Amino acid sequence: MERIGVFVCHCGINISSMVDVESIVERVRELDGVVEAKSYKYMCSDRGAQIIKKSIEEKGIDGAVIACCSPRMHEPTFRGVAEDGGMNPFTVEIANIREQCSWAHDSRERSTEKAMKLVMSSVAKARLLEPLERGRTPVIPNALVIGGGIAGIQASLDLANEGFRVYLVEKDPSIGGRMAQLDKTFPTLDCSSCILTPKMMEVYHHPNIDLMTYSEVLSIEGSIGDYRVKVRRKPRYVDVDRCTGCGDCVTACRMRDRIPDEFNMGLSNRSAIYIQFPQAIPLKAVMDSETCLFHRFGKCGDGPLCVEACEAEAIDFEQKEEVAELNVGAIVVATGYDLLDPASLHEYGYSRSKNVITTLELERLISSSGPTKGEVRLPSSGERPRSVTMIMCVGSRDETQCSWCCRIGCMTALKQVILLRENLGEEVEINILYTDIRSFGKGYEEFYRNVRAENTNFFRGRPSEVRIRNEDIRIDIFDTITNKLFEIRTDMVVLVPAVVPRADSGEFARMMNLSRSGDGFLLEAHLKLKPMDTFVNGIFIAGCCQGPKDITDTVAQASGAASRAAGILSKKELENDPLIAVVDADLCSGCRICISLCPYSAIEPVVETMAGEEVVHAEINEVLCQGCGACVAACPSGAINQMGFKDNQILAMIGVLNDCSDAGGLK
Amino acid sequence: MKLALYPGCLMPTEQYAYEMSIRETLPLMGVEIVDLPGFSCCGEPLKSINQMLTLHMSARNLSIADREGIDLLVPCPMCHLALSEAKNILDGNGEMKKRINAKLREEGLEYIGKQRLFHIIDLVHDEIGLDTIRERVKKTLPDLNMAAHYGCHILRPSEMGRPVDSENPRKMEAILLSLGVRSEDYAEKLDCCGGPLLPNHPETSLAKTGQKLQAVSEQGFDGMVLACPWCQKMFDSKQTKAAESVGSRAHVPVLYLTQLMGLAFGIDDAKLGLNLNLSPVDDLGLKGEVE
Amino acid sequence: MPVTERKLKFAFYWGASCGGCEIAVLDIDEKILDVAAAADILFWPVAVDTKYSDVEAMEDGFIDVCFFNGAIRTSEQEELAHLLRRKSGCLVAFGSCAAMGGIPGLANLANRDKIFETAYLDNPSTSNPGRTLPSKESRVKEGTLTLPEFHDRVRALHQVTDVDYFLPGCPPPTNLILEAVNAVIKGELPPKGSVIAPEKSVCEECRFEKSEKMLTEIRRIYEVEKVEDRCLLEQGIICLGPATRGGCSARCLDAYMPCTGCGGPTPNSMDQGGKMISALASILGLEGEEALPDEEIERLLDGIVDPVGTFYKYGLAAALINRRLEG
Amino acid sequence: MSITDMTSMAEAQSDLRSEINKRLERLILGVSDYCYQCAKCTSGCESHKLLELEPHQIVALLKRGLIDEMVNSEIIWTCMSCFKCKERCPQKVPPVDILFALKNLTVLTGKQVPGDYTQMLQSVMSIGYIQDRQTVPTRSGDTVKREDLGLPVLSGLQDPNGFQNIITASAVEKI
Repeated sequence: MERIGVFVCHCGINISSMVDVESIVERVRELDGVVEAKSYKYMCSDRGAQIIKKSIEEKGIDGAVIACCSPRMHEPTFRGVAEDGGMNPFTVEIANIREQCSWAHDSRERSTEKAMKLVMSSVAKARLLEPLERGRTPVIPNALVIGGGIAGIQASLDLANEGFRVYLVEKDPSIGGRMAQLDKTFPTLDCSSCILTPKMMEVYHHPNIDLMTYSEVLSIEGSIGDYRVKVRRKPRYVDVDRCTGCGDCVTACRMRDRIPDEFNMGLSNRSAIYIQFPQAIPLKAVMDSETCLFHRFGKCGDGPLCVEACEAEAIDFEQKEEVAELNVGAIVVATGYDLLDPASLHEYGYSRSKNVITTLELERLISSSGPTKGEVRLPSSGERPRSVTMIMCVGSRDETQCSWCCRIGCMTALKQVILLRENLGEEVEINILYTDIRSFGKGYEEFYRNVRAENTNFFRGRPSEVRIRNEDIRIDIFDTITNKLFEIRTDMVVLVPAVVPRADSGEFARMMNLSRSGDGFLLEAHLKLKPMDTFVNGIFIAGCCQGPKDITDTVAQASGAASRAAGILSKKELENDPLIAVVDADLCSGCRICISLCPYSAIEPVVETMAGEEVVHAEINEVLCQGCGACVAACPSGAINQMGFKDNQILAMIGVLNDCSDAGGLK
Repeated sequence: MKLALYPGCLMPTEQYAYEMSIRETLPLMGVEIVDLPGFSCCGEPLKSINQMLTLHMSARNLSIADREGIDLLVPCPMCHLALSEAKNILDGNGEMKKRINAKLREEGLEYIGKQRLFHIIDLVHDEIGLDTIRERVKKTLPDLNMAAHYGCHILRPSEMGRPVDSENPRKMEAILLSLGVRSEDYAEKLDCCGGPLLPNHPETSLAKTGQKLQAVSEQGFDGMVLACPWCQKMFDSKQTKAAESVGSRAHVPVLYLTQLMGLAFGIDDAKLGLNLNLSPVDDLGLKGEVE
Repeated sequence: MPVTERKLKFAFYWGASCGGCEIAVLDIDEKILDVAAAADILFWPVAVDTKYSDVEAMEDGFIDVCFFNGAIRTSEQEELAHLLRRKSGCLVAFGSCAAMGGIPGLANLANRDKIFETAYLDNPSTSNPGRTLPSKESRVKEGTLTLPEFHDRVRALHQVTDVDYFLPGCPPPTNLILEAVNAVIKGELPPKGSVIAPEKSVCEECRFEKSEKMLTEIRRIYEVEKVEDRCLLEQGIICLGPATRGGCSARCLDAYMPCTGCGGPTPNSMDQGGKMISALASILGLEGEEALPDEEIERLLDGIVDPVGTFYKYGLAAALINRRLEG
Repeated sequence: MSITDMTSMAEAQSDLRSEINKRLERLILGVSDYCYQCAKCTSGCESHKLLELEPHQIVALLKRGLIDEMVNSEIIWTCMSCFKCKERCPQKVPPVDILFALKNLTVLTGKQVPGDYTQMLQSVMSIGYIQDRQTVPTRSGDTVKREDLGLPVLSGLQDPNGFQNIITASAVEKI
């Protein structure tokens, strides 16, 4: 660019206290190509924008250097200002003199010197910047929601109610997720299915929702506005149009009560053909081909009893797996969480006694649809426990397991105290061994207070181990409140396990091109400011796949993610960022190094006929390219350029910073 | 397989049965034992006095193995811990390695860190293999349910890699099973023998031993199997006193894993030092005929 | 007078080089006769007995084209570079050594003292009990003998004087030589500073099939039992083809030998070796890289034997980082 | 500014505290500061029931810098070094190693070392082992010596004097 304006921001005193802003303005004014240099207290304010626009109008500047904070913060702001003023927004260059200067140093003199160099190097780059144009892509107004727990249900309903077509993909035979396994919810003690089932029904009957249960996302291609998704629909071996959900096949099955029931955490058994739970949506039977005798051995007695029992003639052994292809503009990921397998803390006895269970198992025992029809009984003997001891933070806040807090354990345990009392009567002894009680949500502390009033023994401390001798369970616990070591003899131990990412979350994230944080949960674009966004445009996250949270927060985040997705779907077309990689076909010889490297599958080899000969060169899809630069760095012949970061532009900056302009070498 | 036997202090000066049974059984399983000159205490018993001294002592013993370029068999868990810890520190901290090597040089030694360390349990379970054990068994032992006791220092701290799983060790049980001996789980399996308190709290130390003996006795085990000379000293040599100190009349046969292996291999009990066990090992009815 | 209307005047010179470039000139076979018809050769130490003083006597710019091969290692070579620059209208850096330092440039991994020590003292086949080293001046009874000074560093021709055209290759392929000579004869020269070779890389001319580039291992050519007819890089053999300017018809690859990079960097590449290292780092262990333990990464990298010799076989003297600094 | 323990009027010894922490780091053992007082260590402490050792309290006192209180106490000598506290600590804090550090500190400050440690140290200095070969009883009432059992001769130190000098230097050295 030939007419450059330099605008230096004081950022209140954030910059000006450590950088002599005026001396920078004076110095850059003398640089080649600089026709304007100004400073202002808050360049990002409306007044600051007016200063820039005035320079565009009066001085005819065609390039701008803004010396201010990090480009992550205000680059879009200043590009917008430039565009408003009639300048190409991509000839704006940010010099970060706040995070990289004033905040980082304590010598005003040297900080100024560094800021000066950074601004001058940005001017050198600005001289070589090129005006860029944004491309446009049409938006497919459909959404995909992955996961049919409460987060996925909420997001689907929100989007469907906005008028968008929603595909809800759930891997289990029914939607409902973890919440469907719960008996009651804290702090209101609402019956979980009473508040969840109506929403499940709404999903089922919503004209805008295509519910795809027993299905999994196989692959994803495309980008924001236009994703192409393949979904594997596993065969149910039951014709869902005919099945009435009567359950006759379930009772008839020869494998009845012989297969551990996943929904009941293995505390009861089911048939090979089964309905996941009484409130399942869709209320249709599903056949598990791995345990079905007919599937395994080609015969089942004289003939499959399910077929005989089904009046609707819905059993269909011939069903095949199908792959559905969807085209959507935005995606909400709500794949939920797993609980840590407490066997990894062997000292707590989970793998040594049936009477050591987890909170989720207790939830099933308490639930009226559970294995004991809502009667809490010892798994070993079926007797009523007289004493229940809950151990909190099992694997949570533990550097050897999960360093994070599970955020639901304390409240779950407190809630279960109430449910246990309801179930087992006032005389049951309940001990809670806790590290800290975290009751941070609305109404939670009040709930905790109520539980304290109940006759519950709170021990502040962690046991080192659970000692098991046959039916006899003993726990030594040092209580830091009384400063005494207690021995607890108890019938049942309930472990409150850590909340962990889904076992397949790594594989899933790779398939979706999503990043994960160190803990393995899906990574949000910004923890505070973009908690529902991911680093892939058009894919949003909701619920526990992003990190542990309770139902309240999950529903809020799901609605947020739906709203973020709706923001995209409601547009006719999207503008693409032009700061992407571009192949110079005249220099590319088709070596293909870039192709497998691209994390967004944006590069493809293209065959062209030149002078009668077929030549291959790489081509980058400008919609898919996210401008990460992986191919630019890898291209051994320098045929790929990153717009806005071309070699000559960067070298000009280095030249100024180094006071050396000779890049050397053979050209 | 050739291994240098690192004897430690207790085994060669009083726990003779352990050494005898090791020297008898290992060659039968294809392990050649080499005796190197110059070994000393591993330093662990003096860790309370000065940890630098412990580190130096461990390093000097390791460097003797380095000089010979041979791996070490360390039958004492306490020594195994000290040597493992020293390796861990010296391999991870270059400055400390220099400092220690400056000391070792005065004796003409240098710590390099090439040697691997084996305890009896991982040697037998992982290197020799249970198939070999089953092949060597010559004698059917009586139907016994023996409580396995590993000894703290072979279990913990697990972070530097110990021969067995710190919370759910199963290797000794697996070895016993291949000798035809059952070993049920018990809640006190990972508990300490009390031995380390012997120097300054002898009575408490014995009480600790007594408690565990009582627990084993109450749960109907036929006896205990050990792989630690310190634990053997507590549970076997001091059994009567230990039991008395907690008012128990525990009467628990205690023997080394290597002794039991030797008996199953058909080795004469005198060669295994069985008469040095002071606990009532005769009750086990082990001295049957070789098939 | 336009050059085409009179007989041209050519000069050839060799600096620090192996002599292969001289042979390459002769390799244009009978076409040398066309050259001889079109041009007089005024100076060619390997073939024509012209003295330096004869060249010095020429007026500036008298020679039309000088083909200068070899790098600059000694004061004599440097002096001649300056002299021939002055006397020639057009100076061509001929061959990889003149263009980018070439194999002699690898000597920049050491300095003069180290080189002398190795060559004259430490070499096992050298017997030098007097520990005599070459010196600039030696007194003998007849008088003083002088040797050119041996510089501490090898440089490419353009690092010493202004160069008009580059003709890389070790040696330059005959078709490119002819192209250059013809361009001179016809007066159809490209802009000054051009490299007389195609813009695309060797891959463009390589006949091997290319598909996915995800290396799990690096192998040297002798470690591969049977080299297949597909991209050598994909077979784990380091081939500098993608980072090297073509024009050679990928002849090495035709013979199942990987490209070692004599064509120099491609037009938009600043540093040939750096580009190749970056490319290799991008595709090596690509699948599951984040889960690889450090030792495995070390092992993968250990597959690259002699990295400088691999990535900067010809280009070290002219590279961004072009010599070892003592210290 | 100061923080004082009003029962003993002791003030935080932050220098000693950081020295102990540095030592823990140097031995790649861990950092005491992460302790959040869950007392899992004390719940499982083998010495607690018998001798009232409270490892979590030791860590807390160290964090407060009340080192003298521990150095002057018999309690630090009650650890059985079973390593359960370190093994099971959810924050990878090693109370057992802190206890070793405190005991070392006690010895360095010249305080009386309890029990048989001195005797063991002397034995190591002179013969390399914590004790010399013992005569042991048999179940049948006899006594035997190592030599009677067909075991090879126990090789001693190659240069006892040299060994003694080197070891003595180490025995008084700080980490």
